[in-house]
Amino acid sequence: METSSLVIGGGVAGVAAALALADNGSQVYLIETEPSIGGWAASFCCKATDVCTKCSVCVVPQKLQQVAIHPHISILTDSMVAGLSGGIGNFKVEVLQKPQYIPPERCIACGMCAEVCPTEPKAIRSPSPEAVPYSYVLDESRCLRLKGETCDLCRDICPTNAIDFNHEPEKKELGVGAIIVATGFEVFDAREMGCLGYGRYPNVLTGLDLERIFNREGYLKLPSNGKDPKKVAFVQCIGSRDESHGYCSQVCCKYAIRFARLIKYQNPNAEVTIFYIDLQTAGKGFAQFYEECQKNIRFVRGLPVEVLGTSSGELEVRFENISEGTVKRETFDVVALSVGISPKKDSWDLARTLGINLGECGFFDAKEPLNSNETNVEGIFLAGTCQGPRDIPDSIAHGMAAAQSAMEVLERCK
Amino acid sequence: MQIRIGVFLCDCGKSLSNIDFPKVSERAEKLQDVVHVGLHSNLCLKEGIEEMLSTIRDGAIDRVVIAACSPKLKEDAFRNALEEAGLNSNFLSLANIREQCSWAHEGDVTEKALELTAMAVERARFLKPLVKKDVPVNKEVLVVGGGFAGMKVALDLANLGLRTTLVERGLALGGRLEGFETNPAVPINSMRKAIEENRDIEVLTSAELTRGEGEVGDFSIRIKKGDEELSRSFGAIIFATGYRPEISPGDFQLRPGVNLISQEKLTEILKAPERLELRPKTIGFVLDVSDENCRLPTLSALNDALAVKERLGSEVYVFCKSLKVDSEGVEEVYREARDRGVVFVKFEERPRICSEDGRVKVELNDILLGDEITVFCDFLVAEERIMPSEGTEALSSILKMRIDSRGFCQDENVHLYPVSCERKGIFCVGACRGDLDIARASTDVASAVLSTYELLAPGTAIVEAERVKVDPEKCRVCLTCIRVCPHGAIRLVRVDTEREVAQISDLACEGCGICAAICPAKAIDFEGYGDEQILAEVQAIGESL
Amino acid sequence: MIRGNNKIVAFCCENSAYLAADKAGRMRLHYPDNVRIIRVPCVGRVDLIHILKAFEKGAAGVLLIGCHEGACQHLTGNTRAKERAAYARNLLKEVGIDEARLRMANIAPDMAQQFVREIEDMTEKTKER
Amino acid sequence: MIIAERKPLEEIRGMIAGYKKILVAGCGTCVTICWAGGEKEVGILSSQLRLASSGEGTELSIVEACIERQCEKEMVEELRDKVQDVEAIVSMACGIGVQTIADVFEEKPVFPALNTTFMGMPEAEGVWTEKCRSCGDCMLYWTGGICPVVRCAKGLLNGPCGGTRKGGSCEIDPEKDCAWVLIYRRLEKQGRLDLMRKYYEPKNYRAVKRPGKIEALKA
Repeated sequence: METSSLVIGGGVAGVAAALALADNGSQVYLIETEPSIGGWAASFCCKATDVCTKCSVCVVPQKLQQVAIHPHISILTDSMVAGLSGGIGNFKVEVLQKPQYIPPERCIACGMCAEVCPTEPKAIRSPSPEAVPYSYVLDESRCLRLKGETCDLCRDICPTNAIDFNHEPEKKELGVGAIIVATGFEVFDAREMGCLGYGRYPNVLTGLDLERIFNREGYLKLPSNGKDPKKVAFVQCIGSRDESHGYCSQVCCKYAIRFARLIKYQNPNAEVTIFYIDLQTAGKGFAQFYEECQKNIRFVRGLPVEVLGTSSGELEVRFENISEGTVKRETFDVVALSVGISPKKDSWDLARTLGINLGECGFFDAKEPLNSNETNVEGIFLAGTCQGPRDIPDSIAHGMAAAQSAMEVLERCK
Repeated sequence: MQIRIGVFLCDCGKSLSNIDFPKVSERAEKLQDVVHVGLHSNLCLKEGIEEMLSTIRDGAIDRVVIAACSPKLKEDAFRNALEEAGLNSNFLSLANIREQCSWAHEGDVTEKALELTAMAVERARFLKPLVKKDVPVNKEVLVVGGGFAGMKVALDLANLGLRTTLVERGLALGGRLEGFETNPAVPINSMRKAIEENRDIEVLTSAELTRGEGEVGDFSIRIKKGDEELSRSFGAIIFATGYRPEISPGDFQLRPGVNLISQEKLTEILKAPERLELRPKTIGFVLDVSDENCRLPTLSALNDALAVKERLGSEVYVFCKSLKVDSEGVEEVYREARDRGVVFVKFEERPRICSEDGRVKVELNDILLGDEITVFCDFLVAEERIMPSEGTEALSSILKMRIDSRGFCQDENVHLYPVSCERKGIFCVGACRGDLDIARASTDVASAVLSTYELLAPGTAIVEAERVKVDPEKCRVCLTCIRVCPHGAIRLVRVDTEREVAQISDLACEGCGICAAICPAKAIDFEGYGDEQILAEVQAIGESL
Repeated sequence: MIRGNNKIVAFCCENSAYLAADKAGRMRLHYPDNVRIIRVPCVGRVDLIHILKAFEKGAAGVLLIGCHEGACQHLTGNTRAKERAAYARNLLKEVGIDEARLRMANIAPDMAQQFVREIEDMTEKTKER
Repeated sequence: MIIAERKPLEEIRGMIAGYKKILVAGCGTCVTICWAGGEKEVGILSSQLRLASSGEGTELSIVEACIERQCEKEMVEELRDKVQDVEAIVSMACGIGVQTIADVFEEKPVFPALNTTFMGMPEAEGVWTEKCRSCGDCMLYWTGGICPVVRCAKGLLNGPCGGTRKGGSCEIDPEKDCAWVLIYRRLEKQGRLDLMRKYYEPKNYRAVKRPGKIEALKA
């Protein structure tokens, strides 16, 4: 019987689960399809004004670092589950890892390879500042050498001789007692709602764009001309609570209100409006925060139906103000679409490999509502947003809860 | 004894070109107590560490200074390496010459790199060894509150082999959920039975906590049960004290009674509808009046609305401002309710509610219609505000833990979420920490159970002994540190049978150093961040070398 | 006479500001190189004497940088530091040192830009000395 | 416990003007506990003095020390070696400590760095309030353990002045509770309200001959 465990997905929930298991003495394999762990939350931004607004983003880097140095956790990046056999207490998992041309354990992130890379854009990418592991990544599709040309510039300059073009995809078989699925979510693609102009107008942004802008730049400037925003609109429930998404994404109202507050804090003269259906303001301390926000943020019940660019570069928003029973047009200079949490498109593949069920909305199905970690397969558990929408603290809690279920299995196996 | 400091410079694969390493190396050799300066290119790799280790051994080096990348990356690996070389892992001082020097500035930064190295060297001269030691922890767990969450904690812990004492203030286990229309359904009865049969769970009903002392691994608790007062020791405490529903009369111009009923009362009616004299034609639910903590009431109102439709066949209205659908499955229930004919009426301004001809008259501006409407209901089910359980404040002051601005357990701080509180070994689960639905409460329970298990199951915990330490000779017993420690890790302890002085629990201490900064007698030393170590760094700044 | 060394001493909480500084480096956001970062486990660890000694050594400015209020892992560390900074400013005023040379700032781990701005700001303010 | 607070820096600098080498001596008992003159405060004052004099370009070297109690001659003796090297002493003790040092080291000028303010107790973190005026004629047994001499702004012995504000605060300082309201409530709790009717003679402030002196029996 195996006492080690497998966590699929290195987002917040997966990381929380891996840490909890490893701290309890289990040897954990944490596999991640991307070159670095952290998932979406690692690229999010702190939304504090002069005080913390409890977005929980700052708890992520610490957890990632703990995972990175934990003696009981092996991180396999660029990897995916290719097959499964065996059963509870004795799973055999086949893991496929993309070629590690630059193995993270050999890369010291000096960056000399990227400097000499002759392609444009570079075939070697520097890691994002919060990447764990912090190592350079080779893009197969751009690398001259991998395209068959002769170029050894990066390999020759690498001071640790880390780069090896002969790396092949690697198949690994892991024996584990329990499996935690924490593959996370996909952000709803706002292009699907063409009438709102995302992708067409530079100043129509999504919540995710805002996260990245604030994370990188620290301040919001108009993407079109770099000026301070004067009139900002947030549109809620983009990709939530509609025909094809029969659920509330749970995070958008909160992040929108926090962003609204942050923009107002940085630009006291900016006018900020939030368009909504039902505002979700439950949660520890949030009601008071919302009350504060009502003082200088306008809340309008009713969702815009159309966003059009004006000749002066502003955005005309047509919306119905339900509370007033009127249809209006108003111009804004930024429209932020509060995109929601969607199930991963490739969930089906993993579901088939592992033999677990998908629910109606496309998230993995929990066996019983009171234990949303359990799947129809014994020994395989769900953590985080792959099971349904959750914010960061709820994802961490769910990850720990999955770890607890897995721990029970491992204890029985002992 | 002479200190022998070894300085290891890493140029990160010769990539840090704005630092003149030979110059740094040459000048670092002149620093006090430095006996070796080595220039490396890959200290973070295995071979780099090997190289360093042999130098440490050959040169009889006893303090190691590494000037390289951010300590956040390799500090742990370096500490392990030190141990491998037979040195105490605390004999390490790092200078961040990559992220915070070479990469952060344009132009030549040799001077800064040198100064950062000198700061680390100065600090290294004051390092003292830290000894790891095992401290025993008590494996018994105290669970406060015998509702769903408390019962589940006890059962799950017992499953993992930890013994618990379950203290419930009421006469029996079960809490608030008993008999409620819940979705998902909670098997309270079978849980109760399982607890009765479990020999690892001791149940104390009609019992309350009266005193609590000590820290994680060793809490001493007094429990009053009837006239008896029991003294017990526990390694960890889990709060599952639930919530208190409150109908705020100010929200309605009605007196609770015939027409304005609580959800509890509705549950009773739904259980035995045949007892009703008259089938109510119309039942209304009013929600979201208080604008906060509305998840639980929304969930139960939706479930109740469906049950009313099914069992009484009445017309059902739900009056609300913003329906709180941000919990799992609520949107589905909401849709189902609408499909079954439950009418949702949304308002911006509070409905006006009064009695008329023995019925409840609800007048409000329906924002969808954009018009005033009047609905007569036979019953109006009031929104219950979710409030902290009675005695939460008293309980938290017994255990010296903070409550949040609304009076719930657990302070509002993201680092505590989901279930921790600022004191190690105390956890808060379920509705005692806010407006949590059953699914969230159940997740809470699992995370608290695992954290407790991790803490207590081994029976001992490894700590770095006396990392933060009160010098008993210098302690003036002013109690300042005890009052300011955010983690409740300091208490008075009798030394040499005579004098009481402050002592820091190695296990409960989280290493913030707040006590060391505030001690008026400078009696607290914080190894690694001690006064002399911080001041040594300050002293090295601006020294021309 | 204490020789001015024109340095800015930044006491940085290792859970937030220190990470922001690392991130600034990784993003190659170049800022003035006269800053000397001293890592502390919580900005509440910084004592008055640490601040005063930095000025005795001739520092041009001292920064205490911690987490935002309400986000301190030790709950009160940053608010204590804020009060302490205010008190220290009084002590500095007494000895004729411009109070603006000591400041408390709140920075989250991802706020590299704001970190750089703090450093630039302090450098600018202390230039005219 | 004796409560003190530090004098403004300027006053202290005025006292030591002209001296080039001084000793700053802290006391490890009462004034440490009230954050006025312990080891930490010695460091702060010394640092401030150095900063101030270097700012002016004057020379000043400081020896720092902190002993257990400055009110004991034997303990003050510990400072002798350090005192020999300095021209003047700044004492960060209460008035008693300052005088003890002055007595022991008669040849050196001693300057007080603190104002000794009252006898009191910590009310909250960093807050101390006066609780006793050492009148030498304690009447706490009649007043429910609350001293009207100190805690009534007017020092009234026979009930409130009549100016008590709504809510029970003092007419002179609305931040403070009326001592007699406190006494009433305390006695009420104890079922001893009859004591409120007791008449107190005008207080004999000469119960202790000043300066006070007590000669305990030498057992």
